[in-house]
Amino acid sequence: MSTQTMPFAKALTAGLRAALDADDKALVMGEDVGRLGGVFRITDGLQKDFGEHRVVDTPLAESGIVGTAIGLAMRGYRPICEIQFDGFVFPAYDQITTQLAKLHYRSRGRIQVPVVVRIPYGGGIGAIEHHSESPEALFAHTPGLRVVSPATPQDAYDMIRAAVVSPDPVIFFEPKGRYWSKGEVDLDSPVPSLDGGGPDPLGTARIARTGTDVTLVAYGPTVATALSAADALAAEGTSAEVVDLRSISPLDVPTVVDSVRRTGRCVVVHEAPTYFGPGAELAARVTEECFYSLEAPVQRVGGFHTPYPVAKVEHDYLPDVDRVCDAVDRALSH
Amino acid sequence: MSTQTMPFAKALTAGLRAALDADDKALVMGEDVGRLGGVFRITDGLQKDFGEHRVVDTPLAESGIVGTAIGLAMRGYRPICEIQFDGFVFPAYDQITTQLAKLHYRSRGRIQVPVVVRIPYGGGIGAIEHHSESPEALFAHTPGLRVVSPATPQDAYDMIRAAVVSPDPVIFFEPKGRYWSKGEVDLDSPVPSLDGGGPDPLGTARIARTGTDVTLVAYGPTVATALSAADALAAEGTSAEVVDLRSISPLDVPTVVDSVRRTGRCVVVHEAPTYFGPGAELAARVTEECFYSLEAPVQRVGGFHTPYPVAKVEHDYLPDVDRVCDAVDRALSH
Amino acid sequence: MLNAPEGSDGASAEGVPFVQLVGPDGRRTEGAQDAAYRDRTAHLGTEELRTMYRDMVLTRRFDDESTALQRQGELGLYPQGRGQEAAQVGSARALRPQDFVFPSYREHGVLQVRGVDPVDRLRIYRGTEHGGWDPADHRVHLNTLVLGSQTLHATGYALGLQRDGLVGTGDPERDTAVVTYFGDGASSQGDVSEALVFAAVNNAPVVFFCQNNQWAISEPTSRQTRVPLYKRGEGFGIPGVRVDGNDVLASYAVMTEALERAYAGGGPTFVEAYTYRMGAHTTSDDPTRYRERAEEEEWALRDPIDRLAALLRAEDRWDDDWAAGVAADAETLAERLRADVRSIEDPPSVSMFDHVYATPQAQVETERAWFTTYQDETAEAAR
Amino acid sequence: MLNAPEGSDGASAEGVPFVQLVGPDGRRTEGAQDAAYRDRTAHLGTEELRTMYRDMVLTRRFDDESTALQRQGELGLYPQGRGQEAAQVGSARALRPQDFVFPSYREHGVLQVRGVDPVDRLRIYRGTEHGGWDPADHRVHLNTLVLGSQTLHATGYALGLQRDGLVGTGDPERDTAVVTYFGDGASSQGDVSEALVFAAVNNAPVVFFCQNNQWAISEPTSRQTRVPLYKRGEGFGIPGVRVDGNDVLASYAVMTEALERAYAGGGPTFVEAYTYRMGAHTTSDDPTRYRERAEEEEWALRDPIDRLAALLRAEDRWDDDWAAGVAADAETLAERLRADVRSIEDPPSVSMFDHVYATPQAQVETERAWFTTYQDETAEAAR
Ligand SMILES: Cc1ncc(C[n+]2csc(CCOP(=O)(O)OP(=O)(O)O)c2C)c(N)n1
Ligand SMILES: Cc1ncc(C[n+]2csc(CCOP(=O)(O)OP(=O)(O)O)c2C)c(N)n1
Ligand SMILES: [Mg+2]
Ligand SMILES: [Mg+2]
Repeated sequence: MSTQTMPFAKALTAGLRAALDADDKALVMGEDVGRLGGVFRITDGLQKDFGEHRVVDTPLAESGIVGTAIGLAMRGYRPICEIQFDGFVFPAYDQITTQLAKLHYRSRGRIQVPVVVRIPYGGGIGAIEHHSESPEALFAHTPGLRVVSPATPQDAYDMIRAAVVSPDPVIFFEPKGRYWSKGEVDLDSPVPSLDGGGPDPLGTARIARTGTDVTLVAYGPTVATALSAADALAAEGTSAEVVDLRSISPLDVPTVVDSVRRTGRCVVVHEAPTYFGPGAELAARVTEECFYSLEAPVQRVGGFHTPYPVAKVEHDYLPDVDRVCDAVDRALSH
Repeated sequence: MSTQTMPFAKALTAGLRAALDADDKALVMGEDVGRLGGVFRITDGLQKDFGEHRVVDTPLAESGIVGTAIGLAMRGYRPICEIQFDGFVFPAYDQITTQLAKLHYRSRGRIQVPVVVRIPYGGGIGAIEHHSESPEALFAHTPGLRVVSPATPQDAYDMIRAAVVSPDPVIFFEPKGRYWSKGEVDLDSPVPSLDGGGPDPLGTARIARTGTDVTLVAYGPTVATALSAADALAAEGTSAEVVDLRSISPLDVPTVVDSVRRTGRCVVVHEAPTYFGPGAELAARVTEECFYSLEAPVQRVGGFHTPYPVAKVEHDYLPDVDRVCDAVDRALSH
Repeated sequence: MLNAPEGSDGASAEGVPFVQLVGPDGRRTEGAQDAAYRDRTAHLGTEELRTMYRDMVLTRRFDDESTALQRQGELGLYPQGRGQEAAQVGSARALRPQDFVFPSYREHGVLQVRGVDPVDRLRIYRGTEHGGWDPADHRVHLNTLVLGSQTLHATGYALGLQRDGLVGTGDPERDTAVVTYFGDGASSQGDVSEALVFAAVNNAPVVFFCQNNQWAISEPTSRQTRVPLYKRGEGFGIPGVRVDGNDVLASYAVMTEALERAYAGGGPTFVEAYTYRMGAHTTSDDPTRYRERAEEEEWALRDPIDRLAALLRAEDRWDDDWAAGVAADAETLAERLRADVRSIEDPPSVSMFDHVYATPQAQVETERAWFTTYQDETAEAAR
Repeated sequence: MLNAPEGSDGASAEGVPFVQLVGPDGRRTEGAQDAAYRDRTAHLGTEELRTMYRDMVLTRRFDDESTALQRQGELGLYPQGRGQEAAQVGSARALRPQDFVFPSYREHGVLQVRGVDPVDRLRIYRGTEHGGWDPADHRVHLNTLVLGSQTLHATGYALGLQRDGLVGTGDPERDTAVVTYFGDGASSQGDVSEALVFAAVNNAPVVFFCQNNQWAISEPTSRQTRVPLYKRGEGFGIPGVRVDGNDVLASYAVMTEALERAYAGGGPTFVEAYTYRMGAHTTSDDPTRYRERAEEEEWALRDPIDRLAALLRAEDRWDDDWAAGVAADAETLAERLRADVRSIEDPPSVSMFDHVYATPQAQVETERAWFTTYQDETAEAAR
């Protein structure tokens, strides 16, 4: 077993490399993904090793990137598109929403469009406008897309490979604030099987920490926040379970519900604005299925109903340990 | 008082006419809005009366329509853009999300972009793909936009005028399936005041029918469905209150909460897919604020997690009286 | 060369030249400027010309019958192609079997030539499918309704062909190209320009076939461009040509040139087929609200089918028995449509949950299960 | 005319002509082809040339000081404009006060000429504002970071000018134009093409000023286009011109021509300023990963400030006292930046709720109230 400690970013690179190795129809495309290796260096070295036809610097046009990826997919390729930053996915929103998400349905299964759209997302990196957003809810509402976000280097490595072999389009949100955080990665872990037999490899949540008093639900960048909060809460005598969703569409409802039925309380944590955000769907669903076991309404900790603010105040916009603990207090005081 | 009975569509036309009359900076722009009067004839006769510079047939490019409208707004105009059908707003999604919604914030209030984007939406008209969708949640999650949908001819007339005078961008969803339904319209009703003193004219819900056993929350096309359901429920001895939200962003939470505290039960009805849909935010919010008065979890009746299906099955996709009553039964049986 | 009818397109009515091989009177043109295109049709004998004629007649019959079916309530909507048969049939007849087509929604003539089943073509308008056929069968993608989107898919597909080594081999069985159809209105969409960027930069084997039928619903082409559309590609590095889209031979010839370029690795071409939408935009449209009868009448004189018939007659390639056979085929097509469209069954409602994903997906399965139970209970209750 | 440095732009390196009035050696060119442009600069005397020189020197000093401030941790990021001063200053000096500018994000020279306060220009990079100044003050819109979006805003604004009767009056105090700046990379965005469509069809008074600085981060211009970018507008009906963007006089001259056309109601112009990004894309970028030192060195010989200095010297317009004054002004600017940028205060967190809407909005007010209480309680608890 070749387990190594590596940063999240390098685990993604390794996953992409493995995907390109495993299937010569897989290709990486986007702005600056070639020689530069992407502005975050996630595709570092790939063009050198796989060539310009497998790792493609495209014109600067996101609709064109996703639109041509769809055509390539129809021709049997497996394009992995990189969107440079969260805020720049919107020019591609039409192609993603009206074409990518719908072609399998429109064709009654005759056309598969196994396109992966990688989006570095989330804040906390002191960036300028459009570089810190969390638009995942805007994709999860659209049927036909799978929307996922890994939180650990191992999941980064596993999930990117699963996304590439998925016959369905996957919107792959990468918590850019976690790119430099390290973890163990087993590079020999098998590519998740998509035969439909076992659990959905892209749609299964993970219990990141067990607990008994409250369930913290998080994904991507906020899993670390939830885990830190759980530490803080433990110090105060509260035992928090942390669920790492991994998938936002679909939600692994059974895992969450099972946890909440045990703890009786639920706090959802994400960076996206709370209003009409992922926590709303979770709260609605959890309440529906745990109505008689819930001791308090599901609490949501997320971004505010403001555009992502300037860097100097983002620490107060983003959910942090204090705000999670505050929400837990609210849940406990009910 | 000049109250007239007229179809919803004509009330909109009258509202647009009044807006153009009241402010010569207001202008209508979009595809086929001129001589043709739009494919739904909402702008019928306006170009003839106000001229080609006030009612403008644009090139066929939605990003261009909204993008140039932003520029016109910066120059002091009040553009009212027509998107031909719900499914064709996506090419404009980037301009709406990254520019229109954010310019006021970006400029710290120095730039106002009073653009109205009119979108005929919703299903039930036997149309082909892209012509029956309900994408309102995809706008409500974006801070900076107001998102509204009238359900009656009077509200169509009042709200379109309020939208045009609003200094904030308004995404104006028109329930196209209701275009031909008639109602009384007082053409002398005052343009709602936006001085910030009274209730928010674009953000205030309306009790469409009072009741005591359950609150049905609806907006746009489903208000009529909810009212019919209330009739059917009344026949069975259940008294349903119907709240017509009118505004999706912001939600008039106090009105909904006040109703649910009285009835103890809540069913939300919309055509948009339920998953990550408007009902999720409502359910989360209502549960939070009515935790101890809710007798049952908030029930959601909406579209499914499928692309809008083919016309021949849309009757089973769309919420109808039976499904609303079924949800009420579920709520009552808790 | 023929000037475009006056007033139909302000920007380009005044003497913009186009490739024309057969005049409205059915006589072959003789201008030296089109000699190279003329050569491209030299091999087309009576049989080939008759095939094109038949394609066009069947396309129009399909059009008329579909319109009638819509009027009878059998279809929800239908977008007529009348007037554009030559542009569509001529260009499609130039394709090789292995070429791939990305249509918009009015390409009935292209679908006819490619062999897409006529009943399948109407499923979308009957409201029983969003697609209707298997794109692999005839190498014709489904209709794309979000205007311009398909031009990027076509370009991407062409990039795939390049990667597959199917460009510039010199082998006519292998070299493959893509053609995408779109309208004058769609040309304004950002996606079309982005497709030109991607295609040009990569020298992709794709033909951008723009049917300028003078109207985008109620908007004349002058609302989309102030210079003739065939120039659109130039600033991207893509050569352009305007062809008389009501001349099936010219459409064929121009397309063979564009395809040759693509096959050989010479990259994309932008073709503007200058033609006319003789009917309404769709069966829901009322063109009297925005255009003059006189314009329609002027263009009626350029009817592409009449023109080819005149050519066949003028060159003694016409034969009444053969023509009667074509008419009979058209009648058979119409009968088939009348019978089979009516008998397309409504899909079961539960099928709306099929194919949202290629793999099982929890949310869909939860809702499908709920719906199935709900439907059963409702049926039970109704009993 | 000068050929572009070889290898810097595969598509256009080979002898594509551009307007050039001053060669890299600082001598005026004499070719007849540029005579009309030469005339446009004939009135520029020593004072005007010195003003431009000063603009460019101050712009570069702003650039260097901002880069230093970023290195010192005072700014989060900074995109250098080094090398593009002539294109920016020359074009901006051609503007009338009433004209309106829609920049991208690298237009430090334009902002300098328009008088936008240098400290205000850095608020965005310090992370205290998304904007920084009042667009009405100097008629310069805020930076737009979503590439290409601003070209549509500029076009819309120009449509507003038309409606306001500020085009074609012949009155230099009234006639007004818009200029929008964008890069070679941004030219690929659908929005830019749509802006060309809207501007052309409406004959809008807008200049599309594309700074081709050879790179879009790591991608050379050849990844965006296979023909020189100045041709991009032609297929939309917009005349184009390539100018030596390292020649401040040529940039000025070409811009006056484009503006005159706009003022007179002649519609849009597409200007490609052929220049070079001498620095990194931003302070986060490492150009050694993707481009050759040799290329940078070759372009260093074309430094626009050196060129203008050489011209001033060659024509005896140079004066050491004056030059010392410029240097002192630059030093003052730098000092001001060092002091005032450091003292820009962080906004209070609660200000993030301001200006989401122009009118009170329930969701924002609810969250603001919650946040205020939460903050107070947290502060309380910490006490
Ligand atoms: C993105 C988008 N916007 C609007 C529409 C609505 N629409 C359907 S057809 C049409 C006109 C298209 O004109 P053109 O491209 O010239 O094609 P034609 O109908 O003439 O064949 C419009 C506006 C659409 N289908 N897609
Ligand atoms: C829509 C969009 N996509 C991607 C980016 C990220 N990005 C910022 S600058 C840049 C390169 C721009 O190149 P160019 O237009 O040539 O301008 P330059 O930086 O050379 O001045 C990229 C890709 C962006 N800002 N907006
Ligand atoms: Mg057309
Ligand atoms: Mg550049």
